[in-house]
Amino acid sequence: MSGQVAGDALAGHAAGVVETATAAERALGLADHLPVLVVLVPFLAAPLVVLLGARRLAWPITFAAAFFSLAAALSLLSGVLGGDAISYHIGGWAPPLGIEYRIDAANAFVMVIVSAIAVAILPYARTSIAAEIPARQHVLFHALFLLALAGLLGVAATGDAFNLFVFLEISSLATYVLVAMGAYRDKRALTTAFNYLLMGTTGATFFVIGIGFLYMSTGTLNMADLAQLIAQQPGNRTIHAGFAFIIVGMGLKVAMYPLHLWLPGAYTYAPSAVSAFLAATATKVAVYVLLRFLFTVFGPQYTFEAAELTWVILPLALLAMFAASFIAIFQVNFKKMLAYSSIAQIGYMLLGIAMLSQTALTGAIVHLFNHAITKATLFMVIGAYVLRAGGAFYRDIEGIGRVMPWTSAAGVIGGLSLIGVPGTAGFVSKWLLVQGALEKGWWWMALLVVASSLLAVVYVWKGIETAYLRAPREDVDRREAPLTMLVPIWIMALSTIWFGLSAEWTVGAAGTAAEALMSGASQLLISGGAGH
Amino acid sequence: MELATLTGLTMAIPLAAAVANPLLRRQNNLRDSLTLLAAIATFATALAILGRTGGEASAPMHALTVMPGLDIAFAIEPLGLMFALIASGLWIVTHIYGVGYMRGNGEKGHARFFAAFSLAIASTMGLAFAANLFTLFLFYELLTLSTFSLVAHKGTAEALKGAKTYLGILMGTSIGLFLVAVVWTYTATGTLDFAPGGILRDRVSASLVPVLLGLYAFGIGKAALMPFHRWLPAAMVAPTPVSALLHAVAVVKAGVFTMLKVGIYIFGTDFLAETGASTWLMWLAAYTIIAASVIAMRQDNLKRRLAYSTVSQLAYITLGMALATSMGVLGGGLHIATHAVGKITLFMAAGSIYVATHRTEISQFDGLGRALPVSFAAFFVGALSIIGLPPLAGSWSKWLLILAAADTGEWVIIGVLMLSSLLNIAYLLSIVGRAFFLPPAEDTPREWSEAGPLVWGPPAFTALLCVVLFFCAGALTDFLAPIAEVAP
Amino acid sequence: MSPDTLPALSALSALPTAFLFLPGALLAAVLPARLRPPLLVGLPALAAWQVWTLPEGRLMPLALMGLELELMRVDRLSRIFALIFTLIAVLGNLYAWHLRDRVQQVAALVYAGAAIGAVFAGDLITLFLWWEGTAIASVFLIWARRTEGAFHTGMRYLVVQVLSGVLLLAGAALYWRETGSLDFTLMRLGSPATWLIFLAFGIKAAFPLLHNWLQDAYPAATVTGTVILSAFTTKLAIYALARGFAGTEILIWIGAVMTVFPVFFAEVENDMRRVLAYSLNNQLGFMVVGIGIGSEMALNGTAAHAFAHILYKALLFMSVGAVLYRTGTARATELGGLYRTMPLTAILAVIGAVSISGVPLFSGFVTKSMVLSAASDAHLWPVWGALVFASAAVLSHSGIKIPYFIFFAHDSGRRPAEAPRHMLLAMGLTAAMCIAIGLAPGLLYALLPYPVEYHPYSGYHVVGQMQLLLFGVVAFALAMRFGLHPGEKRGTLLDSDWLYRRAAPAVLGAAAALVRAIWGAGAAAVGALRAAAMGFIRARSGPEGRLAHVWPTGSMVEWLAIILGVMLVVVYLA
Amino acid sequence: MSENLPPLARLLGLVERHFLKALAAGAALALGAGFAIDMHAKAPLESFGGFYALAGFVSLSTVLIVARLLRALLGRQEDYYGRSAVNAEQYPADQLEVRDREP
Repeated sequence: MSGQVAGDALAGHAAGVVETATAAERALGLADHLPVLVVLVPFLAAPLVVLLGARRLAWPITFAAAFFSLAAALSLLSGVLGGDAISYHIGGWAPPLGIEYRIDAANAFVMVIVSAIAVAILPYARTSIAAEIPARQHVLFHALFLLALAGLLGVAATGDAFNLFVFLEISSLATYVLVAMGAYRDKRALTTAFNYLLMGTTGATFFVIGIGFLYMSTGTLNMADLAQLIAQQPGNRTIHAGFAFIIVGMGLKVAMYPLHLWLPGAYTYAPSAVSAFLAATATKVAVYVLLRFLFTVFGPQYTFEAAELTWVILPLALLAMFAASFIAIFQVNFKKMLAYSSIAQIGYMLLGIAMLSQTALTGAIVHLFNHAITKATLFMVIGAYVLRAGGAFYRDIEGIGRVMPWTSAAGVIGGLSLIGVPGTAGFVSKWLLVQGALEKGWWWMALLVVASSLLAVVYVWKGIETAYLRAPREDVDRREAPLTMLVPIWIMALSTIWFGLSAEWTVGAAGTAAEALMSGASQLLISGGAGH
Repeated sequence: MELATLTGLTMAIPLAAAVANPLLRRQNNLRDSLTLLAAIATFATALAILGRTGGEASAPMHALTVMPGLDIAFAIEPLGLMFALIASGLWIVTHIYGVGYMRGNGEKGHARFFAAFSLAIASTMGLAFAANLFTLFLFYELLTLSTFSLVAHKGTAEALKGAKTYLGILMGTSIGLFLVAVVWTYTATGTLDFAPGGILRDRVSASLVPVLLGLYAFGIGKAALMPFHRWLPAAMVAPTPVSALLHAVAVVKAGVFTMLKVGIYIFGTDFLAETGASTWLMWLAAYTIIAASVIAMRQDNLKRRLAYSTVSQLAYITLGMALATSMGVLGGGLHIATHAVGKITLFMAAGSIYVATHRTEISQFDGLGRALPVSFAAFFVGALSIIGLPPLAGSWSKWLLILAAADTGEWVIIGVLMLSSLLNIAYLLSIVGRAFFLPPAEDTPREWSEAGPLVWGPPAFTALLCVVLFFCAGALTDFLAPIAEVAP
Repeated sequence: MSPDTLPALSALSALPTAFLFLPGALLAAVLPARLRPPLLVGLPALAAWQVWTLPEGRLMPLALMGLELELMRVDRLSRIFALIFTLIAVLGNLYAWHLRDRVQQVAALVYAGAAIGAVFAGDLITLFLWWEGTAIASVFLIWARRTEGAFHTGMRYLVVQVLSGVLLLAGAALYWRETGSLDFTLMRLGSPATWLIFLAFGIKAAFPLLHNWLQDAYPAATVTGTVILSAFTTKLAIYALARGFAGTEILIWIGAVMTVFPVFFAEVENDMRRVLAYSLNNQLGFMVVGIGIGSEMALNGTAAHAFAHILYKALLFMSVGAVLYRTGTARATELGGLYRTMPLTAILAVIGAVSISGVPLFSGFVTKSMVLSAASDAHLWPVWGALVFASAAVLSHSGIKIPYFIFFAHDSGRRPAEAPRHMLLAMGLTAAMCIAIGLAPGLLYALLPYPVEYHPYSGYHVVGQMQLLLFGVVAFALAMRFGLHPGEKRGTLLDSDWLYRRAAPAVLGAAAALVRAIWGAGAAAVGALRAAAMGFIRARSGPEGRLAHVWPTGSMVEWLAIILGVMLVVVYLA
Repeated sequence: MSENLPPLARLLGLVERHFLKALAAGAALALGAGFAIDMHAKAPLESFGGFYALAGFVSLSTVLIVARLLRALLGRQEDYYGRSAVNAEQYPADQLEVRDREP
């Protein structure tokens, strides 16, 4: 694509794009291929695990692959934190013909989250699945886990809309099976997985229809190009329709209220490790995609001024924040409570998006991260409870705080972060959201945000009350969780505190990402155009 | 040692005690002695800070940047230093008492109890030395959480209910209102640092200042301003040492301390006075003073009565801030100290009575004075101090508040302060009168006596402090004077 | 004996008099019972000696809380009050020699010390400190009776006393802000500050309608406690008024009313100690009038009358106390004819009675007449008339009723033993002083604040007073003869305490019930609302609620369609 | 008198019996003296020699009459303020030394 559209005023941004593709003639080091390796390594590790077929090897390979992804993602993130973007052309084919991987602060950040959660959960999963999934399925589990991971990373990394859909489906399909693996403990996992499959596929279909509309109108699938071309056709009805389909399709993946119905069941009946992983990553990546389309592809101007999307997303966000919280309050199953809480928390992210300001968007992105580690902590804690108490219903875990003090303490930290108590990660994002609301002068919104936090106090309290203030049940296995679970749990718990006390990095990265997103298509336009 | 190190130590030492307690679950004596040592060390460290600075305000000591603009930082200033000294000093007394109480009463979970207690002290220290509103808010919440388990300590249904109210109101107000106020302040000014004279001048439109103040006043639930006062009586299900130190000193004083800090360093008293933004708060505080006293009169449970008395007395300090004069702020500051020694005496005496007799209702106290002379004498002295009678410390803070009301020409407030004294008499001294001068009930065994020196000693000591503080109040006011003479 | 001759005692003068009493009280708190009575008598005697020898001036400045306090302002006015306070402390404690109640003994010392401290206070803050001290210390003398009734009375008493204290404090604060000075000196009514202070004094001085704490509390105290109580609190207020509000005209009228209205109550009251309390109130009226007139003569009269009054009123309380001590009651209806077995007490009571009635040769005559003369000198005829009326009326209850109905009148059949020796001794000494003052008024006049040019024993004065008294007795005798006298009857007399014992609680109770009803209704409404809201939320969000259902996939698709539709509409319209 | 009374009491008994006679004599004397000497009147009515006698008689009569009215108006039962109010209760005997004279 050409740079002729790029005005002089925008020329300054071009300098920020690190050119890798155009330097094809240079000998490319491993580091230069990181944008693709970060996805490719887990993707290729999956068949490797299946082919080797050895249960002993499955976990090390999976862990190594995830660890590599994390390292790569961190390296990429450090490269783009300054506001630069990395453009990588698969096979040297330049877009729009070739597939471009574009790494900027937003998706590098998401990749870090996803891979970091994977790394943290895997040691935990080793013990957890041993108790929940029959041994013969372990290899399969790891392979699927890798596929899901690779899919999620791919979704984040790619700059091509259709490629994004492909990765989305890879991860989704893997996820459906992972959820179904919960059937060994609870048969309901099967129907849930089936429901999830149907709904997820419907969403994906909507999404792909939307992309089709866009392709019809623009003839390109590269997101940067899409952005540029869409900007040139403000009145195109086809694009409007595509926009609607994409938002609704992605809204389902995000579990945007009331398109959340697949989520509670899936989180509840999946194996604990899967719940933790899904809760922390899947919806977050979906939110990222939403962000990407709303801000980059369509551009904030189009999205919010032309399409008035604020007034669609905002009510839904508020609905999620309150309705889901209320539902969470009445749950009697710990996992389900957390699942509904997730829906409510996604409401916060949507809210940050809908408010359309630098601060609020930073808040939304930080919340992506903070909520990921918070929910991961909590689901891992539940996993440990399930291991010892045999269930996640409140009646199963009464008084468990005295039996499993360390696990429960980590759970309390997670709960506090969910509420948004200062000193925990959850506080930082809530702070930014409230600040964003007040900056806009939407004081009522600030009050609604904190009011919703108070609902979190209620459902967290119910958990704490159950775990600490009731007499322990007699038939509970009176032991602390094994160290292999406890250590990951505490790594996550401590990281919620760490990122609550030292949020410069997260807020900085999210701020950069938000800035990039808010500046909208323009930057992509240049980088995309400058690719040749 | 560096000032920053000393400041850090005031938090680190109790924190270490909090960690050590569960580790030494079985070694009762070692654990309790170590905690006592920690209490003494914390107090000594606070004293060292006093010696180093003489109470002069220090530059902020930066500890951690949470995110750009939000720092965890500490600074020394007179009000905070005084608060830290009171809390840590009384911790020593309360710990000794707490050991006696918990053992004498056969309570369970000593290690957990003292760990949470130490944690609460650590939070209080952090709160006292906070250099900005964010740090303060952080430790404010930490204090809520660390004391929560103490409220629920007994684990009975009643304790659970109390703990629920406690957490619900404190968390609800702090997150629902206080946080919004803090973010609002930050959004309006770009800073949260405490600065003499306040930071809000010209940053918030005059018509919104009362609203912002309202968010603070109600958000700081620990100040127990009506109608957000119910957590305090609910918290009385906690063991008495908790009520004595935390719910008469650390937690509630953290609330009014925050209130004063916000009034002095965020709004600035001059700014409040100019805008008249605090007038409504003044009336609300006055209402709280009277209403809480009236409710206190109707309570038969001693600790509940004392709790409502605390609600009333805390409103004095809020009132001092809301009067928005130097005398008011000074009186409020002084009242933190005077009420602390007075009320801790009352609570410890109440606990002492409970340990010795297991009686909690005032109507059962007839004639107990002969069996428990020290406890009731200490109660008497503490009560006089709360009422504000000479020669006890409480009279000076009341005097300063009356001066403040005189300065602002608020005659009704003077009347309220006077009326409050009378109500205090009615509900506090009647307890002493009954105990000493009415014949004991028929089911009162003759052989009852004081529970032991660990239990009656501390209240007697703090009762003495009430007297000493009367004569040292001048020095204390001089020490606090800088907070009242803020630069415009 | 001058201070130079006794170095140890001269060191004493460096100590504020009140500070003699406080360590003494501490000592009394720990001494064994045997040693306490001597201490209680000896210490005030020592203090009396100190007061006597103190030089005039402002002796003990003290800086406290940034305030310049004056602990010892010694001048003629403060000295005479301090002197009588120490004397009565000696006598009162002698009377209480039998007492083994540590609480009362400590309280008596603290009370006396505080009252003397207040008298010597040179500034309003010091005054306030001791002012409250008297309130706190004295309540123990009531509580020490150790009955339910005394406990409640003590609470009421304490609240009123402290009310006076806080009014003083508030007044002092305002006064300081207004004038920049805390000096306790002559003030002019007019500002809120001075009115508050005036009101504070007025409560303790038992101004009309502010008076009832007196009649409420004194009959409720212990036998010996009432004697102590009767001396200090009100006379301290008289001193404070004389110091701060001499010549304030409104006091004349207040005083006049005070002399008149209590006599009617005294006449029908059954409890003899309450009769004396009303009588006390009436006597205070004379002093208040004197202060209101404010001339040197009037102030001298006030001081002298206070001095004499403390003695004869104490004597009367002592004698009634002795009867109570021996019979267990002070009700007129249960007493009578006791002269048969308590003749000494009867005679001493009569000495008190004639002293208060102003019979020539007894103390009342030489002091009360100074106030009357001052009133007539100032040509305040209505007031003078009231005072004359009151002088006659005093006779009726204190002069006749007390001795007559207790010791004479009908024979109650009681044959109690004579009062204990120490009581007789204390009463004897007091009676001797009453007579001494009556016989040699010059002794007392020499102590008065201003030079005295007054001779009570002129023929016309003696004759006039005798006419007044004798015809008063004639009227009484006739009334008794013809059954017109109200006589003795058991019962309770309503007074202004009805306002706060019955009316206020009733009104407040009604108000509280109203508030409770409103609150309850509000709470019920809020509760119902909350329940409805919770029900609503639960019905939708609860486990059974529609929102919480994991619907079949079909409905999910419905939602998808709806949202898509909305989106499309929005997008197209936009 | 049948009782064995102390001498002082017998003296007082004598006084009681002859009191009215003494009173009448004293009153007459005082009234006479009032008219005999100069009363140094300052007040308007004082110059009348029997002024004080009249004042005394009228005052006392007034007091007694008004007091009767007052009792009718304000008199209540002894336990009006409750059985345990000071008015109604007995003085606690253990603080007294209630004793009859040894015959």
